[in-house]
Amino acid sequence: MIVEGRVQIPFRYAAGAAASRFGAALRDERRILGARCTGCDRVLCPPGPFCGSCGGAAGAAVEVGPGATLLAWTELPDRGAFALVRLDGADGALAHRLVDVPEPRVGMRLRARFAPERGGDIRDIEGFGAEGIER
Amino acid sequence: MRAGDRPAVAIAGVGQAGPVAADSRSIPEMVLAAVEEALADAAIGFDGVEAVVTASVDLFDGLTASNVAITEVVGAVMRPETRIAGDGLCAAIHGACELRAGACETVLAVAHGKASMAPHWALTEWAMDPVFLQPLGIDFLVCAGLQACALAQGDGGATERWAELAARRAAAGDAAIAPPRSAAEILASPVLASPLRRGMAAPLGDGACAVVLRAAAGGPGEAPVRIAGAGWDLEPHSPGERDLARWHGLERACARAGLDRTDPGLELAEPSCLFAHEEELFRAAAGIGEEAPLSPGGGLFAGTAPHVAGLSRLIACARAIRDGAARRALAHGAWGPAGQAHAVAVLEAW
Amino acid sequence: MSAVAIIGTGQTRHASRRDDVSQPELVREAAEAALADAAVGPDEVDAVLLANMELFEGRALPELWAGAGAFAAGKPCMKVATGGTSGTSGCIAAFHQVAAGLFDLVLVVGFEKHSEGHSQTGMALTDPFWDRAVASGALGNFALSISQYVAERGATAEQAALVAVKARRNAARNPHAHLRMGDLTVEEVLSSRMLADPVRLLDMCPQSDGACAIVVASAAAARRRSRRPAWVLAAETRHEQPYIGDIDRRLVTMRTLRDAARVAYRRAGIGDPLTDLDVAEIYEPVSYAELAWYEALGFCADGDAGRLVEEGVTGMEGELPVNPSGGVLSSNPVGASGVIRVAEAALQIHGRGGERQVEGARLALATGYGVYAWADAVVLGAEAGAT
Amino acid sequence: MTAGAIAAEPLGVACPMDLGWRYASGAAMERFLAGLRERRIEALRCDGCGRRYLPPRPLCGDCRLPLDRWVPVAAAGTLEAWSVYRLPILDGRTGEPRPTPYGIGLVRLDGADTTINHLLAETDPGRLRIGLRVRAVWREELRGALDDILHFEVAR
Repeated sequence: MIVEGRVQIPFRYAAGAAASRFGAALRDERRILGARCTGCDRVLCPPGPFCGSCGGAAGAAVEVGPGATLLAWTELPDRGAFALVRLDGADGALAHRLVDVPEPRVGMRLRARFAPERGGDIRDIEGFGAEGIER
Repeated sequence: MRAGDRPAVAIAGVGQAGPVAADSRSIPEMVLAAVEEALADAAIGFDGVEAVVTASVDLFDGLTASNVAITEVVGAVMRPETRIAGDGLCAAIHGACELRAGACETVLAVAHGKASMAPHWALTEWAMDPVFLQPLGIDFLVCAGLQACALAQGDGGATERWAELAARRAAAGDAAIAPPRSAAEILASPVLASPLRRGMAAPLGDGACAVVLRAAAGGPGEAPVRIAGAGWDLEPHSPGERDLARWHGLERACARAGLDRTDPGLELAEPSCLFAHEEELFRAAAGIGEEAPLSPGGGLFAGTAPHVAGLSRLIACARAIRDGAARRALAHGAWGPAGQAHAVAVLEAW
Repeated sequence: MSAVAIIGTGQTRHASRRDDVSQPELVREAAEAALADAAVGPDEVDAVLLANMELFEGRALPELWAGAGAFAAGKPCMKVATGGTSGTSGCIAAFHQVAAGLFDLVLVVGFEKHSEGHSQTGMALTDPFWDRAVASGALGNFALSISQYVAERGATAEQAALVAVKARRNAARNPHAHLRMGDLTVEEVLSSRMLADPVRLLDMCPQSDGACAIVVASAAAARRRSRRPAWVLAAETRHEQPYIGDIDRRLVTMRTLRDAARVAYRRAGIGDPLTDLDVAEIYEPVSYAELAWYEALGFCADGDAGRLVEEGVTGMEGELPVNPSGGVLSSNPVGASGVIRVAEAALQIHGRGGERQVEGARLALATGYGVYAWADAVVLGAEAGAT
Repeated sequence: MTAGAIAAEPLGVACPMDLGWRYASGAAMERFLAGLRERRIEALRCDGCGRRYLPPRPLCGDCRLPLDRWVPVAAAGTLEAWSVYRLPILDGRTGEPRPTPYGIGLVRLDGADTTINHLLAETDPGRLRIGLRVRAVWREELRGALDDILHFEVAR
């Protein structure tokens, strides 16, 4: 016998210092703030919480993007496309959504698309679209 | 973990339930079947078990402290039990640590998982960074697609090769969960996460594994298989902070297990590859050429269950050594997005 | 088990909300503090063990995300989750991995951010066929067992309130503690809001955000790096039947804790725990449980626990100070709570307890409690024993 | 932790969970639940220690022997532990707080040796004590679930 059990719980996760700064800049200024690693000076975007190379913490804010280069992408039925992009000025890569790019090519130039309604987190970027095409 | 002055760890018994697409049994019933088989194989009863290490993950079981559901069927009432939330191979490796530490003489290592309970990939979203990744809907499947894309760059024949590999593996297995398909059928199967097609992923179902480990001072008379080395590793979480085209974590885990990258004595490898492309990452990281038999029984493509995979690979290696098919074998477990975490155990005939 | 020792401890400031940090950042705070205390660099750590009850925050495999906070990237890392015993069991897992000869230095970090989820709801995600429809979490389960304990052993609300007052007053001397109430009185406890008869608000532990870390070292590394290692003399775990209704008068009998303690005492050469132990850090999620644990741990005869707290035997100036840290009653980040018990016991051996130091502590007990009646007992000493 | 030049208010990310799992009851629990639909309660008796177990399960944890001997159990028994629960907590099954206060108890049903954790109709602590006789109050439309018993009431 199979019984279905449903669970509904509203979770909310603290973003932490660097990610809060990142969220506030997106929300208020449509700017993308990476962070300089306190250990090795790499520019992290997403900003943290810790550097993948040296484990250092996200430090001073560094503006990156909104231009970016496509490193990898994947498309899922009914779920859209996702991309790994390197924002201009960043050393790490950001995983996000790929929007309105009919023929993605690794190495192509992309640009962040900001959401019209912004709440202060990563979703304030709707995704990355082809460079030069503003909605 | 390498051989030293501490007790050797023998694999005294193994048992398995499933994998099947959907086991109508409850989790404890399924686990008990695997445990009873392992105890019988080791020719001991529950009284012969001194300590238990289990592997399971609450969210995947839909149950808080989900090892509470199996306490009595693993014989852990009034005994020490530790639950590692991760791949089942970790339960065996940690059990081996307890034996080498001299904490006890016999350990039962158990893992279970039921993919039939919930859409598996949707659950994995809750294992992703909830600040930067989960809100975008990025789960383990998305990460596998990104990794496959990174691997396929400048490699025109990649998808055909993966389809052939998946077809070969699936044909070697007993097709408990999904029917085997030809490479052409796999290439024509629906997209899972491009460039991966559905047939390039191992079929997920329900199953449990149990292994009896024993501190063995003597030698081959006590048990025919011993754990000669073990290692594990965690890579950075964010796929953007990793080289997706290499399993560096597995390289480090193998080194810790005392495995030379071109180990000539390795006669079998049983990797936990949920996707066809991962087998290429595995070979490169573990330094395994085409000559060493790899997943002769189909590996995970014969069907697998969440968090059970690594322990099932250890059982496959142990059985091959007992059957005389290999004298030295590598069992592998993996968890996390795009192979973020790895564990390996080197098994040897005694 | 070959000798292992704790050479450093560190913890966060525990609070009802730590909105200022993410889970990995919370973990980092404790990890950095423990490594600094042990004078160990992050690169010198061989392996990491995490302890956390992930579903309370809706997470799965949280080491994947939060592990980097414990400097785990590029290192071996496992995660232990066994309810309230997660922290003590995580420490014990590290003892075993070091004693196995695999590693010289292992960092253990327990953490929980209750504020990000609904822990009482999470705790009530019990068996869907049996008690999910009726379960009322840790508070409900304790209230039920307390009714049996009170009826059988005659413990009073005043005695329980004395435990609550002792904990919060001790916590006032612990800069990390969540509830620091140096002036709390028995009357205030007895007039606080009833949550589940007979458990009042101030009888119960808080839900905290926090993390705690220890550095576990092999004998050689401990001797090289620490002037005063806290040696692990014994570490025992016992699990129980799966449902609360299976366990006959849970708090009265508590056979898991009794057995784990009995074996741990034997291994550590302890005859009479009340006189032999210098300090104890026990996992008491509710005031009444501390009384029950005194009896299970052999600090007194069954039925005599109330007297210990009335006479101050377990107070800071008593024969056996229990929970100088303020205990779980003062700080309860679940996955960290067991690590805190072990860390606070080690801190006493290290002689670094500050205002909460028990003078000359050389033998310390730490316990864990989880799910319905799972128990861990760890004995630490200033001298390496022959275990 | 080094903060950047711009200090921002601490932000958070909301991730509402709405997940469903399909739980397999297993054979013993299925028989037990089917019994409830006919107001029949059965326990499993261990051949080793004689303990009669509710809920049904595959194995006696103490004796480590398989359980397959069913014994009848009454829908009435003795209150072995009680409380009145007053803290409104979120019910994960509905996402809504559970109404308070409500009585909770461990009930040893006649014919069983373990106790059932269930709800009590009585919410006055002055009227509750260990040893009271209680009986199950059944739901009108039985569904084959433990909450076919709505709660236990004090037998007067």
